[in-house]
Amino acid sequence: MSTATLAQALNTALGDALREDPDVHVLGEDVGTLGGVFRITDGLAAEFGSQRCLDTPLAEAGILGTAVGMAMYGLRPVVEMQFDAFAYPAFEQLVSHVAKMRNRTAGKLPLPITIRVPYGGGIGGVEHHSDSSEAYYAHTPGLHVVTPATVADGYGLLRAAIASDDPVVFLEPKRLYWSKDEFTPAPVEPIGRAVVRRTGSSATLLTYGPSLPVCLEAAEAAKAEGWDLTVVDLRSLVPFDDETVCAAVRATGRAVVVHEASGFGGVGAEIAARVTERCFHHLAAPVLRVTGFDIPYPPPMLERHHLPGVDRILDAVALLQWEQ
Amino acid sequence: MSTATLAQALNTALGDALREDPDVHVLGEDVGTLGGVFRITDGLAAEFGSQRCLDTPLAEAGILGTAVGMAMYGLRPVVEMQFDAFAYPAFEQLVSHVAKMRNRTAGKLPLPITIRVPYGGGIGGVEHHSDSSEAYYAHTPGLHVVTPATVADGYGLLRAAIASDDPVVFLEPKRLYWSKDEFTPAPVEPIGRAVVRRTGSSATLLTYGPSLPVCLEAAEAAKAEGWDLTVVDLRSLVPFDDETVCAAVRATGRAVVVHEASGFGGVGAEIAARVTERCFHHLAAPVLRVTGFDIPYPPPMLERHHLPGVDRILDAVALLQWEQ
Amino acid sequence: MTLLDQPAGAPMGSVWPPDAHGPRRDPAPLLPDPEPLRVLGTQAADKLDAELLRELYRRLVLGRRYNQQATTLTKQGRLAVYPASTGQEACQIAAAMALRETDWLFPSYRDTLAVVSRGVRPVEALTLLRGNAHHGWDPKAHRVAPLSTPLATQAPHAVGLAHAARLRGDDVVALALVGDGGTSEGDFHEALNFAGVLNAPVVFLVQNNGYAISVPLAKQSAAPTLAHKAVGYGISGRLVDGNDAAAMHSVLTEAVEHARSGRGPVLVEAVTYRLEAHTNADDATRYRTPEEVAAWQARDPLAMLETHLREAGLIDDAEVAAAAEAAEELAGEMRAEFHAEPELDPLSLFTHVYAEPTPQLREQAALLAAELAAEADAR
Amino acid sequence: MTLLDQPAGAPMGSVWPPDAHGPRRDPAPLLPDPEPLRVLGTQAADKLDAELLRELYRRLVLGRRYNQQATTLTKQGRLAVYPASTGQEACQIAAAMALRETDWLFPSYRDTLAVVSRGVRPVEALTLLRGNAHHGWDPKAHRVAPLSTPLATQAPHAVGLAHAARLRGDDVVALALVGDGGTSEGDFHEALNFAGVLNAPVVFLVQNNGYAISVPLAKQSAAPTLAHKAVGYGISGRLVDGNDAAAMHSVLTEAVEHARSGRGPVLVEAVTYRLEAHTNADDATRYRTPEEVAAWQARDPLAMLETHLREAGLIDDAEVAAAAEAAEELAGEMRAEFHAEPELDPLSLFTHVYAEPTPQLREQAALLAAELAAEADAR
Ligand SMILES: Cc1ncc(C[n+]2csc(CCOP(=O)(O)OP(=O)(O)O)c2C)c(N)n1
Ligand SMILES: Cc1ncc(C[n+]2csc(CCOP(=O)(O)OP(=O)(O)O)c2C)c(N)n1
Ligand SMILES: [Mg+2]
Ligand SMILES: [Mg+2]
Repeated sequence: MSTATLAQALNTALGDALREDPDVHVLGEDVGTLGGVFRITDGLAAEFGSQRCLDTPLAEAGILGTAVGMAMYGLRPVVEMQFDAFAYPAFEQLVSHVAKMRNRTAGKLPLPITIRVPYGGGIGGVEHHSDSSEAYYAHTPGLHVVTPATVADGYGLLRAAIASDDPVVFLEPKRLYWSKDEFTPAPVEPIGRAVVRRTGSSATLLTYGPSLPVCLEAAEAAKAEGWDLTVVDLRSLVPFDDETVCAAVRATGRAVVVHEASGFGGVGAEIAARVTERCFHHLAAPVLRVTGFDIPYPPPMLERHHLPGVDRILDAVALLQWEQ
Repeated sequence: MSTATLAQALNTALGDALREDPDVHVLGEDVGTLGGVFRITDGLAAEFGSQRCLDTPLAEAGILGTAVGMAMYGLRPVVEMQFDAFAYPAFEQLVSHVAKMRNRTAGKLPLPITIRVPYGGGIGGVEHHSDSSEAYYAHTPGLHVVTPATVADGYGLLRAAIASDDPVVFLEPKRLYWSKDEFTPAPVEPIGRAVVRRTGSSATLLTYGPSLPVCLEAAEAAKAEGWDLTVVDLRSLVPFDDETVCAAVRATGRAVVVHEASGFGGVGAEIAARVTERCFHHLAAPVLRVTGFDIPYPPPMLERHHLPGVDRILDAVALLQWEQ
Repeated sequence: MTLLDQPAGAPMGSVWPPDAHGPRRDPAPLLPDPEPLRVLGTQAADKLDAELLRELYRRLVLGRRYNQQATTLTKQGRLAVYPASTGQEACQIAAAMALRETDWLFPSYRDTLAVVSRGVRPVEALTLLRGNAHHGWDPKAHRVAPLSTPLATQAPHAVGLAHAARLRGDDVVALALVGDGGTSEGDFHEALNFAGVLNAPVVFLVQNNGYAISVPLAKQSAAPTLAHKAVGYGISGRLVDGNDAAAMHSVLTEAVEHARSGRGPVLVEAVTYRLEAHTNADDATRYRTPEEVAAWQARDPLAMLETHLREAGLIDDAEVAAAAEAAEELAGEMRAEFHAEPELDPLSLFTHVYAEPTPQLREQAALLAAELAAEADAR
Repeated sequence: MTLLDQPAGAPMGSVWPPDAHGPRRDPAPLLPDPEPLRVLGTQAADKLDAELLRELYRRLVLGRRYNQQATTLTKQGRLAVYPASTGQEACQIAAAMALRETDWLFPSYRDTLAVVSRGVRPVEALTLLRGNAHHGWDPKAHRVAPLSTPLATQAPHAVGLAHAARLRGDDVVALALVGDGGTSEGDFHEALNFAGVLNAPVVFLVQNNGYAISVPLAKQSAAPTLAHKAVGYGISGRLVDGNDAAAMHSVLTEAVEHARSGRGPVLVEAVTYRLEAHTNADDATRYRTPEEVAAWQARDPLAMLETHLREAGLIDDAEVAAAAEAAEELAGEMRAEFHAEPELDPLSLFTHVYAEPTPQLREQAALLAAELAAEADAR
């Protein structure tokens, strides 16, 4: 048991995966000599060589397309996209090939590719460096979409993603890279389970990735208002853990979904819709959403107004029709 | 008043726009000499010249990026993407520039670009020729997203899209291209209003584009079961007409959302979520969704099992808790 | 005289510190010849192995018949759509013959003849176009990637596979087939650049058939030739007459061996022509003249080879008849296989989306299963 | 001897029917010289206008000071991040000077000096990097597009704008600035191809500074030079010493006039070097040696020009002092402007998403307005 940052846990996970499986290859822009702009691949090229941790030319479709070919030959590529918005050039390769190859070939050509995408805001990045793009991926059948919110999950989920025989879009909350916590490399469990981070009786917050700490903070603050909140960390958007989520919502009868991405057509809409479909008669109020606005991500000096904060979450909780 | 197919109405709209405004330029793959693979631009190059209706090289990012530059100089480009899945190479240009340019420049550089995308299935197309990609666009702030379901709207909405000073993703339901109806070029009204195609008292079907005829057929069939259904044609996904939609849902207290796209994270989730947020206490049952499955679009001989059909819609209506 | 026109003055010391600014490769050997390589009807033809020419002929005859039969199947509704390679058979066959058993082929939708020539059964090669499934054959067993519909997207796959094989120490060359239109896509550029940087054992064959559906090459590229794109990636560019089966076979075989030997990737432009419409759904009269088609009919790869073989006395009527007979056999097999209705299992739609269906997919499969059961009862 | 090595045999009739297979442009004039054009220290320098050289010098001094001051502002937290063009000032200044008032510039994030040299105030040119807004100046008033962060995505914009201007009959050239790394992106390829096909009046300046963040050119491209990419698009490729202000100015000015005259697009590769880290957030010692940096310090564009001017007796101490003074003035203005806190209006986030806010955005703006009001009361 030692303490590590999320960045270090991810780095450890990559190192362990490279060590245990010679088929694992890391590739991307600046992942080699530099160790990545966020240093997630720091030291890997030195330990495993510049081929196992490859500095590629600057072309995201080329990177992912090359990874597809490597996976077709039996390797397990781990691709780094440098920032969320810079994964968009690879969108066709992702949607038309990575997501569909197994299905198209009736299982003959699985593509065990992990696509690491630092995502979300809160780091004062200039435009195109703070997008929350999870909804694009979650709506694309054939992809698994996961996002860690804790140091331990950073390690566990990344190992699980790399071990998966399916393509996994692995969304790394940038602003949590430097968050510290106790951590020991845990045994890898399969992708797909949410976890209840806090159990309360008043209402349930459903969230993931960068918004988890905010929700936990909101739950603390809610005590003062007399609300005891449950907080569920989804961890995996696809597959979705209806079981855990619905149990947590039924237990309180009220729910708020929280994420950074713009609300319209966001993953929160899916969560609200499916929870309502499944828990309708347990609900005392509609499932509400606290999300980023339906605007392009703001410039650094204004981003705090866009990001779901404790107050905005509590305002939503207050609207859950307590009068009844 | 004469009869026309949706394809002809779209063709007429493009011709009228080119005639009325010298700044309107059509560009895309095969739009010139050939008149487009669906013949939507048939005859335009002959009438307006090969520059006003330009056959471009085969590169979607290049097409859209070139259109951005043309719009920056004051033209009104109308881009044709040959098929839904072949718009993906332009995703970065669309999300990072087309959707954001006006906002980024505080209104100094608006981009009045119309992006025509034939979308959806039901035409026996091979893979990558039947995607329903509306959710990707609807979740991208800065884009308007509209889709006609009738011959008249084909003309009216396309004229409105071209007249709009904002970028509009104009989704054309392929399988309705050959559907015929009476039609006279109508005066152009702004984008953003849904329309009630049929008023009933039992439950409300919320749909758009290729699924409208299916819903109207389902409404007819529902009579036999004793259900009188309202059918709302959204027409515009962004902006969304909460007013019309919520009024229609409140009036019946029950609603089913229908679309071809995969359900998970689809536009139907947003509709179900926002309708529930706004109409919760008017709802006798959760808003249900009838959508394509969460699978890659099937091969031609199996697509009928994927597409929402009358029976599947009626099965959903039957689940709207009539017992109460 | 302007500075641009005049040669650079004697530089005081190079501005090329080796470290950062990288290789100063000599462009000369990377540039293609001005004219496409032609062998038939030249002295070079005499050097060719007669049995090889006869083999090319037999395959061309088969290939032509394959294209005819597939087109007929579309008319009978047995194929949803067929993009014929009629007129491009020399390219298709050379692509298959240039590869070893262990090499990989990355075809596009138009390249099913190359796939068949590589040993895949027509009914499997044409599955995508038949419409019962997305794909037919076992890619790993045949070392043939699925037909790629999104243009040029298969090119980076070929680079990645070739790179991976070399990392494993395996002797594998990947051959990617792209059309002239496909060269305009960003993926083509990125693939060639990766290939050059990784020095991957990959060959890109561009079948320049003059059109991307209706768009002629003149509207597609202003390059001297498409093979001239190679130098921009530090790889070798080769230009060949795509209707000259002997030239195609020589150039492509050498390109593959060039890549195999570690001397780097090769971009081959084959100048050819699509004699049929883009697909059976296309109306080619909208964008090209009968005269143009006739000019290319006169350069039919099959006719050109047969003429050469007959003039050189390398083939007799018996062999011609035998080739035709083999072709009829192939056509017969195709008719038989396509007449049988394909087996369809709607529930298979959920089987291979993931290694394990998600809980959501299991729910959806159950829904469809119930519907199918109800349908069955209704009957 | 193999078929690939040997010249093509005498062809019986060309395989190039003109109609479909398009232009057979001569590649020779499109190919760059093997060595980057160098003027300073060559005979060609004597031909240069002394006043032009002094103007270049004054702007270089300003540019260098601008880079220093911007870097200082990052240390004081007045700029969120700054990608310095220190060492590339000759490229930046030439880019601005080569254009006429009516031409358009399409810069990347590293090109704010070019933007400032075009007449935009530093505080506006640096708005994106200051963080108070996404963009500062009026693009149409200055005919300078916003800084493009997604690499090479501005290249097709330049093509489209140049094409549109020509359609309108206006005399406008568009100059797109791209980095060596940016040339690997698909958008770069697609833009150059469109430019060649449309024969658009556009110039692409690639500032090859040897690195894409940490990735050296050798890992980025295997091309003989990046200028060799031009021939693949049928456009002219030019290679120039990016640290030689006189050469840069000559080559770029001629490239722009080449495009303006309708002779087609030009791709210019300027061989230069980024003397600072990628940005203030980058640690360049992780990927390059002090020796390498020192070697390029010795080729500092400012020092090279000043040496030439002094040796040629074209400048005296007074002029040097005057230039330094002007630079200090600029730096002072920058300090003053950046010390003032920028005005921020949170509700402006909703104003320009669309021409008219959607009903949804009006709801959301109201929510934020209520929060801000509550905040205000709380204070
Ligand atoms: C990314 C993408 N854009 C558009 C299309 C639609 N499309 C299919 S074939 C074709 C023309 C291709 O021409 P070419 O590359 O020359 O190949 P050919 O058909 O001549 O063999 C087009 C535009 C596609 N399949 N993929
Ligand atoms: C599409 C895209 N991918 C990745 C990035 C992240 N990124 C920013 S700068 C940079 C390196 C660019 O190198 P180069 O083009 O040589 O320009 P330079 O920084 O050297 O001026 C990278 C990878 C980006 N901005 N856009
Ligand atoms: Mg072609
Ligand atoms: Mg660089």
